[in-house]
Amino acid sequence: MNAWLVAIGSSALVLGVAMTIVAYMTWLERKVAARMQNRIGPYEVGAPHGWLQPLADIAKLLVKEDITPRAADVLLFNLGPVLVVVPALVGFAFVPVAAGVAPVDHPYSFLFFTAFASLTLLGIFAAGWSSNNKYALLSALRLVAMVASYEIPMIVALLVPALLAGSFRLTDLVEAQRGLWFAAYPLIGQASFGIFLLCALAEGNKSPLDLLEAESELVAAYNVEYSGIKFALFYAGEYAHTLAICALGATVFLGGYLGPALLPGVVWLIAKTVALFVVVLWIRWSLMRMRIDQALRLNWLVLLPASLASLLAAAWWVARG
Amino acid sequence: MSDELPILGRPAPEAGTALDEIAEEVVRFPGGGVALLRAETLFHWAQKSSLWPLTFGLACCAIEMMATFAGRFDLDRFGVILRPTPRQADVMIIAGTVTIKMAPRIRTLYDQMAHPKWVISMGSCANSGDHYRNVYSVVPGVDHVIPVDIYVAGCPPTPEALMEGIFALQRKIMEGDRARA
Amino acid sequence: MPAPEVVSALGVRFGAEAAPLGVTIPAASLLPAMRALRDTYGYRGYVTASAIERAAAFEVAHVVRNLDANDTLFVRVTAPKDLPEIDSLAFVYAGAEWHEREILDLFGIAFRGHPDPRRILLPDDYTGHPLRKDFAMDTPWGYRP
Amino acid sequence: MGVPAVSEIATTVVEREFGELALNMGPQHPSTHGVLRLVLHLSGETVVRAVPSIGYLHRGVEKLAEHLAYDQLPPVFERDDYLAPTANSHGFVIAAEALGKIEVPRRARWLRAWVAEWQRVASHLVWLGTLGLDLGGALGGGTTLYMYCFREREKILDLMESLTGTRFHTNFNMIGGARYDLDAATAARSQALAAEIGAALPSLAAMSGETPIFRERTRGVGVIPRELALSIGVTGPVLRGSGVAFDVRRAAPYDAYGELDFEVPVRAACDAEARFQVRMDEIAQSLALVRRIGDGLPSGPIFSRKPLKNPKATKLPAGEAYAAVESPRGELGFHIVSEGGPKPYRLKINAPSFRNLQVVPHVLPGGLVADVVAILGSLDPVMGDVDR
Repeated sequence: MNAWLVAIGSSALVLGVAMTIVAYMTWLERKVAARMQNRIGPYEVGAPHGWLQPLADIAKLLVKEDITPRAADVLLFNLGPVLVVVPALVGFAFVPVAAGVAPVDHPYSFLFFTAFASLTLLGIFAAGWSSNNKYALLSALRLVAMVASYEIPMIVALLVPALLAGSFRLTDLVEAQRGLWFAAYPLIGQASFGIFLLCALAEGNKSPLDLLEAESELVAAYNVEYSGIKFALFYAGEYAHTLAICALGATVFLGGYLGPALLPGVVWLIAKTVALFVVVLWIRWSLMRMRIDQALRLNWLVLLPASLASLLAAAWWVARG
Repeated sequence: MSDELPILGRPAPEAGTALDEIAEEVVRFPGGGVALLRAETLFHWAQKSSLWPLTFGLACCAIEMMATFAGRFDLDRFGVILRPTPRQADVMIIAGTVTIKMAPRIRTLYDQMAHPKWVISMGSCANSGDHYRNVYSVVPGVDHVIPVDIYVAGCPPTPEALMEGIFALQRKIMEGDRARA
Repeated sequence: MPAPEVVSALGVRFGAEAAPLGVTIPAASLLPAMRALRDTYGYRGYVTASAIERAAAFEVAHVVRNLDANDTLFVRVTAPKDLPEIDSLAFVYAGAEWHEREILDLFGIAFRGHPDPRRILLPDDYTGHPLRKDFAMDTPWGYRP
Repeated sequence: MGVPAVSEIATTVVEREFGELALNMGPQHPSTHGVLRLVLHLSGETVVRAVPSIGYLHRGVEKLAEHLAYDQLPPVFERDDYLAPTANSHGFVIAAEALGKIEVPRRARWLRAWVAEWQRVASHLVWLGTLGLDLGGALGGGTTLYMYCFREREKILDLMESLTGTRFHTNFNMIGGARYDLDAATAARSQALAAEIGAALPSLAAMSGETPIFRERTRGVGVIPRELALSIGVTGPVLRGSGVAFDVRRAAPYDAYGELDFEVPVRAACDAEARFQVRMDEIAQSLALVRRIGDGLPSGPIFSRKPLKNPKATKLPAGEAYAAVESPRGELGFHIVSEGGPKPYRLKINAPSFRNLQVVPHVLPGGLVADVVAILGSLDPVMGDVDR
């Protein structure tokens, strides 16, 4: 009986912490973007620095009218946002927060994480197709072409740390980094970390590769027809998805909860995740967008061979002992 | 202009927000009225502090609107971010001259916006057609097409005037006469 | 502005007389004259077309330019008010297409052989030609969308 | 997005025949520079046919002009091309002066050139900002470029506001001279501002032109060959980007441009990047010009006629006149036909954006949807100028 209580308790805790972090990531993004653009960003809402802004956005979206277009495929249309948010949040369950302690500790937790991370794309495709809008349709097709093909170099790049640690259990992966972070390995670590970061940009559709929701071309792409709480779910889902991938990156490359003892492990994990998230924001707010054929060419001709090469190098390194 | 022309701008059908359906049940519980009042104020505050306008520039006022969203006047401080689709927008800022070829598009976009929604008519072209009001192809004032909440005077209104218009809209939302249309 | 030798050459070949800022060409020989201007006399740049409603007839002035000699020429053609129709230059100068559609839209002067003779500035189902002198200024805008 | 007009129903029919997707980049679209509607026939991502439809901002200015007196018209024309308002009134004013043979004092001619060049810089900064928004998107790097461009432009608008009281519709030009005189303090501020923006230019260029992604998006995109450019009659930076060195300030020098020396930037590559480089060079040229005008400003009166009591007092003799000005988008000409009354009998505005936009159906097919946005950004159409 108490196993159930522990499960519900820990999942409620993880969900609560994740959602508040996700809400304040929207605030952080607007603040970082404002700083980069030499302006102030959210300020009046919640006096000192707009710290009540996420609460205002969510509360407003709660009471907005909820529109389902007549010609939309109602089931898929309403399922879309759920299919985006749930896999993104499930990802947080596998991230180890202390030595050997993770909300869900499974021998293959690493594979579960990447599997769920790619499920969100299914939700976005369902939303894009079902809202019966040409812009959404175009963005759904772009999604399949672009983001699905960026999955492969990302997973190959993630295999390098798994190979070095010799296990798929995230907790073992972090333990193996106790001596040296995987990102700090000479050539292999930097290469795979760089490839992973680029694919994270494509997956969370951030600026150089945000062809999915290219405002200037496809108006707001897959969430064109969504309003009110469904759009709030998409908005949160997108941030949760990016944050989950940053958490994965922090755990696998930057030694999740490892850090000098003066701070507990969890704080180190959150600090590294937010730091990685700010790097992604920094890239997002300074670069222009690539065209779809250039993005695909970059992926198939550059990223994939590079990630395979780093995997081979890692294998040779492990074989050499 | 002869008056017998039927007014285009019939107000949108009265569709309450999600708040209405809940309101009837909540009031029955003891203390529900007070809770509802507090909830209503909270949601009005939320609507006020996260006004998402629809990117909708027509003429010179659009350039002043862009200058207002740029770094110096920075409407992001008040939680105002631009949304490209009518579904996610709360307020429609009509910035420029409304012509008869554009009027049906404005009407459709207004109908596509989710409730509660407001309209700021920016610039004298949108308020009354300004010096183009006698021209064959100009609708003298956007209130012939859609119901307007706030009129901002000026040709083009300075960014400070537009910000004053947005503050006036925020005061109107906070006054509590439940969000119009 | 117009180069005198071109005006006289056109006068000889196509019976053009001098006119303010350019030449007036009889409607029948408009197309050959414009092709000649473009190919032999080097007026390859198209500038604009502006229509004027005179007391007797409509007058359309095509403006072309010789960029090397930096010379702008107004080529005028007249059309009777009851049957306003002129040859279209859309296949001589690609730039003439939209200008002619605008003159059709605002003046009601038709252009023979125009590839896409639709209204360009006013809504497609608008009746009346606003820039004519008989179009009253206070015509109500009562066009219902 | 809009109510299907007659032409729109036609496109949906076409859509089924060829199996393309007719995408309606409607009048309300983040990157169509105002109210231009573009019906794109796509097969996959490549554009097969593009049908632009304009007129959503047609305010009948030419009909209005026939009912207003000559001195009431400059403010009305300033609302046409609202990125460089004084260029419109400047064009109309020199056409009226040519028709009425009105002499303009030398200082007024230099002041007109001073305002024209400042507004060219402001207009090109808006172009660069919106080009950033097109290529970078509202939630991406493009917005950063847009913010920095508008920060520089705000300084120019402050200078104009301190001199004339309004930010950009300044009503600076009148028939016979200029309305405001440049006092010493504003002249000094203008010189300092020219240096300041000149210093900020390299960072703007670094943020846009030199980034590989931007170069990748604009090189070889939207190629307008020289012959097509001449035949369609494109003008301004679009024409100079296709290798034709035609600039009204050089071809038909008006006002002070006969006495000022400046280069006309030309590129022969004919693509979107060439037009980008032409406009960036033009900003530098205009800043140098403003400094030169500030230094050599002659003294003297700024208005050659009696102070205006009644706008109907100005009567121009019967006749026709055509005069053009080099606005940031190209040759902006006014053809005035007058029959001796206080009002023009007919007035034709030769708008540069109308001519530049005519290239769109010829240049878009073959590119991707992302190229449509880059090409429209490189043409820099202003819809008030197109629809008049």
